[in-house]
Amino acid sequence: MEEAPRSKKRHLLLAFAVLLLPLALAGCAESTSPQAWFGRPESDFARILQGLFDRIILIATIVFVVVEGILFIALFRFRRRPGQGLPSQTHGNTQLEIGWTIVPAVALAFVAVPTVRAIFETYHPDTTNTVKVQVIGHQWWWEFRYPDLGIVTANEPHFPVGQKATLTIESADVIHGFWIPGLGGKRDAIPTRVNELWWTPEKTGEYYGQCTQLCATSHANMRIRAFVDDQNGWNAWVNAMKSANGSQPAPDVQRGYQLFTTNACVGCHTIQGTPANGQVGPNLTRFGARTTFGAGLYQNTQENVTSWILDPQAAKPGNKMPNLHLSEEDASAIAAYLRSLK
Amino acid sequence: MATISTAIPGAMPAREAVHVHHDYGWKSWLMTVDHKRIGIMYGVTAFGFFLVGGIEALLVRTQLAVPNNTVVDPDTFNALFTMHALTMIFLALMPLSVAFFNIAVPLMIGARDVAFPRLNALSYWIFVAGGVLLNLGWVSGGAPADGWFAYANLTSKEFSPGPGMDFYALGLQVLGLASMAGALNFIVTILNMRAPGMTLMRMPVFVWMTLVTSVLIVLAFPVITVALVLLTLDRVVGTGYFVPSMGGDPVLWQHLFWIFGHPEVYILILPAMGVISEVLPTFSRKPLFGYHFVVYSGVAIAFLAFGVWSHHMFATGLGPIADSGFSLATMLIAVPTGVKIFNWIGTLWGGQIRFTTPMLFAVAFISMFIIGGLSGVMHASPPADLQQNQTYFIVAHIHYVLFGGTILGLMAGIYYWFPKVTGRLLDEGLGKVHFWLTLIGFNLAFFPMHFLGLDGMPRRIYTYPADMGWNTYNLVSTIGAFTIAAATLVFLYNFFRSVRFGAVAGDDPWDAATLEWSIPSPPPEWNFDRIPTVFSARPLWDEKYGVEGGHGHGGGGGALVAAGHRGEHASAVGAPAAAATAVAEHAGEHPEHIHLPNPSYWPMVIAFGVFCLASGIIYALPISIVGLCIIFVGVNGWAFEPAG
Amino acid sequence: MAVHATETHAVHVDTSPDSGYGTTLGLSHRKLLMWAFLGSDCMFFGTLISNFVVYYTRQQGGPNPAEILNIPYTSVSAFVLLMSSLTMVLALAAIQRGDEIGMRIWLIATASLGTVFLGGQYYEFTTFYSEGMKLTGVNLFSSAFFTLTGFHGAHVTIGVIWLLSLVVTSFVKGIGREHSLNVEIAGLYWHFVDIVWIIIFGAVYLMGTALAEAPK
Amino acid sequence: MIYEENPIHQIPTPTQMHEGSHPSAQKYIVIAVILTILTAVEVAVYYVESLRPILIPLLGILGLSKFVLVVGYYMHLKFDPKLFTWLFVGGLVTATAALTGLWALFNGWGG
Ligand code: HEA
Ligand code: HEA
Ligand code: HEC
Ligand code: CUA
Ligand SMILES: [Cu+2]
Repeated sequence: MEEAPRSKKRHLLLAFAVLLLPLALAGCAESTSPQAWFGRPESDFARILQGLFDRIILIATIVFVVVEGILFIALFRFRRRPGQGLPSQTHGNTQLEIGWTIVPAVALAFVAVPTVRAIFETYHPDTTNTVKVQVIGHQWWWEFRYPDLGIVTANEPHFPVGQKATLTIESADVIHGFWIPGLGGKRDAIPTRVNELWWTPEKTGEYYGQCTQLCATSHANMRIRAFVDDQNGWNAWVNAMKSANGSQPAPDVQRGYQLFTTNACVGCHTIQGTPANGQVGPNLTRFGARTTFGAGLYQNTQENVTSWILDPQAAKPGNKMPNLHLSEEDASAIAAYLRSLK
Repeated sequence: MATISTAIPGAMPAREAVHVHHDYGWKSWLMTVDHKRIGIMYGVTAFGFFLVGGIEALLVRTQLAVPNNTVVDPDTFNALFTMHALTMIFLALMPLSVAFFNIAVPLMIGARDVAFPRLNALSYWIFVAGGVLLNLGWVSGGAPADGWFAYANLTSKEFSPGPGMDFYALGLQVLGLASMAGALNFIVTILNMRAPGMTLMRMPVFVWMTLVTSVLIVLAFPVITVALVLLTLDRVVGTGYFVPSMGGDPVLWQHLFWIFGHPEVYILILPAMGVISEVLPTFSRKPLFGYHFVVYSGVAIAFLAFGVWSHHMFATGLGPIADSGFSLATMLIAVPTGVKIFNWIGTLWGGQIRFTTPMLFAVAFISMFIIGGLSGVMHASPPADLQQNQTYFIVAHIHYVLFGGTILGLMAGIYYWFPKVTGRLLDEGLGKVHFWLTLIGFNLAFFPMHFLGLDGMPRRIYTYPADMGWNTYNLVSTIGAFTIAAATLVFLYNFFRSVRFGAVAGDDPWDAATLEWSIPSPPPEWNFDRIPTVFSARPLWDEKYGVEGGHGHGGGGGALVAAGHRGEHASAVGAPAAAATAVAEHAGEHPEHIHLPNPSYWPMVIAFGVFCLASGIIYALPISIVGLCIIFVGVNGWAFEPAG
Repeated sequence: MAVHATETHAVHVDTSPDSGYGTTLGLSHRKLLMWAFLGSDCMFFGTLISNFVVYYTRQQGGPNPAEILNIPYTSVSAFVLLMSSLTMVLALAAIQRGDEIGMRIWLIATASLGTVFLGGQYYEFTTFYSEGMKLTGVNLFSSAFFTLTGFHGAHVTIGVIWLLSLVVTSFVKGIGREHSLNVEIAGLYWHFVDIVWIIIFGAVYLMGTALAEAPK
Repeated sequence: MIYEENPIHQIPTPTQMHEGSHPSAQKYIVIAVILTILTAVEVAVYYVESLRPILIPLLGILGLSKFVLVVGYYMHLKFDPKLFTWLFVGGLVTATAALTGLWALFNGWGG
């Protein structure tokens, strides 16, 4: 068991490297993830959270370096050397105990005070003159309603830049977690409860989000693509959504329209202006204007939509949309129609 | 039990077992009420479950190694991580801790057994029954797949129609029974069976942490039991406690679960902290620094544990006052935890540190647990947690505290007490390979998870697209997981080899300070020929080195320890000559006069009854009735058999 | 152990295992175990009571406490259980005097009162069922009520069996002063079940109906 | 049991405790009378309309008194070593504190 001091030194150095390597990685890790939140707050809300996190991580890093530093100094300095007698049998030191009780407590106060301030800042938003969005989680997709504007859509919400949005978050079945990291923290969508969230987006663009509470089979496939539009873009989107009318299909997708309205689709899906007013599935009004479908799972292409309609289960496990056993031709026609709804 | 009965006879010849005249056949294991053998059974079974939980983890990591992977389907994936967590927590780490309670506590306090030896056997067998029940879903209709905290209302019959959640609810109730029985037993044992002179403040810290953990178990488990009863009623009978359409509130489940769940995580860490508090002083050749403060901070952690549960629910939206209160209480826990860390470092400071394998694990515990603790403090700030909650940042925290903390700590314990239990030392060379592979694999597996969290990867997702920027970290993490697996194989090899061929340990291979090292390795069935009288917190040390080593607290006086067999085998690891030659012959009374409890098979019978009772609720009520009858017969047999 | 106060002041060392002789604290293992268990059972019933308190006003149709609970009736059964605590402690006092016969009488009295209480609960449950209050399918007040009082009833049942087994033991081989701890432990359990009912009677019956009646 | 040869009685440890003596049968009956009266008072105040506003605290105090009497006298906590009281009250206080917190959260105290 007793080894030459040489090899112990090597062990210690190795241990050090193991510890420091990941840290070094942390320093130079430039995130390439579209869903990252760290270092990428794009709203006032997200900025509050990031600011708080920055402060904590600063304190945590100091604590980490100091405490691990002392630990390793102790390990190095007091490793056993040959020919030593018994070390002095110290039992403790009350001053030290008081010191290392108080110092961490004080350090924590620097976290606690801004934390409490931020808690009250982030709860219960003032909703006057805000864009109101009702978020409803379903197994396994998101419904977005804009009650003041009379708009209903799914999976791809839009927000105007520089304007405060207040969101209420509910669930239609089980608990889901609503999270768009770039715009703000998450809140759970809980049956029997209505949660709140708010943000004022600061930058236009596309934001990834995802369900964060386990909601069974396709929990991993319950994603969100949010869009922050400039003022013109937002106005255009709102107007188009309001005036959308799916009952005047272009001639080349007429057949798809017929098929859609005569099949079971209408029992579950709504398309504004058409007889389709089902509430079970996502609202398909202006489906063609969405970049993705299946809750962020697939690019909105003709092939993808066709194969979705042909076999939803294969496209998304567990999916509540039944396979209606349409022919390839019919499915393709419907897909063409849906994609024409811009 | 085949592995046990083959492993231990191999261990026995390590010392000329003069007094050992009882059999080690497989039947004797089924009927044993000896705390040491029950401890071995707990340890072996728990380690088996650790391998099961680890294989589940490896499957999880294999699925996540690359984007869009299809090794397992989504529902299997959900079952895998659910069972991984349940197995690790309830079937591996808790019982592994209990194994140490069993093996070490009576020896450390100078007792001949626990207060209720048959109850102890009952705990073990009920634990086995619960473990089997929980895992039965794999072969019988589907394992639990709603996550280890199983948030309602996903667990309702409507959304989880299979039997998985029934196995969850009933399995955990049965396991809770085992934990409760064990914890009550250890509370009584520790309070009431200490050797003369061993005041509370002379108890080894490990014994203290056992006491605190047991109190936590006794207070936390009834809460989850009630929650599980309500869930069972919802699912089996048709009440609506957690069913929104019937007026139920799913958030009540969250509260009940975490009122239990947070104390539970301290139930998992405090025993490991106790182990560390024994190992560090031994290999620093110094007393534990600030003994009183280490003890009090353990008590403080336990006390605070009941006031922080809602820090798991910051995204639930409880309101600003609630969030603030729970946040502050949570941060407060960092203070007593810090006190422990600093006192451990204080113990190292000025010592003569011997880097044996147990010591390496102990030191790694401190180092890694700090990382996990600090990420805990990051979650403790609710607004900041709104970004971290339910991401891999949390998964990183979980594993830095549970693996970097508990597993490393318990590993230190295994290397430390293995010689006491088997009479042989684990191989140091292989031990070091095990250690470094584990440490490297562990950091590879779990450090990248912090970055995954910052990059927005939610936990519990069975797949992810390729363009999320998560690919490298996930691959590294998977490699790390397999490195841990390799390390574990090294350990297994070392274990089976050393049981038979390891260096003979002698009574006190580490030159330690506490009572268990004053008796032979392995100890005779009655532990102490004569119950020692204790005058300080380091009785054996003081006996070996005189009082100048032991002054300070606990009242002076040389530590009088009844002489055991000592000195026949020179220490294999360089313990000082004092220990090896101190007392040549012992003055104990003849072992025949020591009264030992009789073996009993009733504990096993009752446990089987409990198993039938619980599984009948899932399968068919008549089975439950049979179970009740078996329990009744068992209790009767128990009550009227002479306890010895 | 507990030598009766009026009996003797002579120093005598009781070395029976029950006396706690030879233990660290001079207390019996079993008594310590029972008290630790009762501390734990506080959490158990506390959680069940919380479940009731959180849910009983969440009406979704069905009866509410004020409409269905019968205070005079339950007052009587609460009284019965209270008196069983008296008989229980008298049984203990008897055996501690060495009065085996007295103990049997009081134990049987206790078990009988417990059985009366259980009978009362059975009658109460059937009445409630006939009035449309059921464990399932009615409302959460009903479910929580039956769960809470049902678990209490189960505790009482176990208590009655325990007491009767003591009576049987007494007849078969006698308990005697040296084993009075057996009675004391059962008594602790029994009294605990009684105090749980004190809480349930106050919180569920009296407060529960009063609050449910209060103007909405 | 296992400790027959243990010389503990020669070396009393600082934590050594002794059970006090228990009260007499008369005392038990007096307690029973008080308990009965308290129960009667509970039911009585319940039916007095004018006490409704303070009914809850009133019932709380009455119930608590009964609780303390049973625990203190019938269960002998008043006379037995304090450790028993600690074990029991520890559970009781934890239950009360944690579950009161839970109740508060369900009644809008979360803010
Ligand atoms: C062994 C188990 C263990 C331990 C010991 C801890 C310890 C801590 N945990 Fe952890 N925790 C878990 C196991 C554990 N946890 C698990 C399993 C989960 C996830 C459950 C799930 O969702 O599945 C979880 C989740 C979890 C959450 C919920 C996060 C979320 O889901 O959003 C939070 C939030 O506050 C938290 C906080 C803490 C804190 C503050 C500590 C503290 O006790 C840590 C204290 C330690 C230190 C701080 C380091 C040492 C101290 C110093 C060196 C002193 C100086 C320090 C400072 C000044 C800061 N934990
Ligand atoms: C209690 C302790 C504990 C321990 C020790 C571990 C250990 C490990 N955990 Fe675990 N984990 C949890 C507790 C624990 N975990 C909890 C509570 C969760 C949350 C679950 C939830 O969300 O509900 C979780 C979740 C969790 C996840 C997230 C799943 C998800 O959210 O989708 C992942 C992913 O990588 C993971 C990985 C691992 C790995 C790789 C290990 C490794 O360290 C495992 C190492 C062990 C081995 C590798 C075994 C070695 C086996 C052999 C060598 C085979 C030998 C074979 C024979 C002899 C036949 N864990
Ligand atoms: C039983 C109800 C039901 C029927 C019938 C049904 N759907 Fe669906 N549909 C759903 C649900 C539920 C989803 C959401 C699935 C998910 O993402 O988890 C969905 C999703 C979709 C989507 C993707 C929407 C998006 O933006 O994510 C399309 C396109 C679609 N359905 C088309 C159709 C067509 C075409 C038909 C008829 C041939 C049809 N559906 C019939 C329930 C139904
Ligand atoms: Cu919805 Cu996960
Ligand atoms: Cu916690």
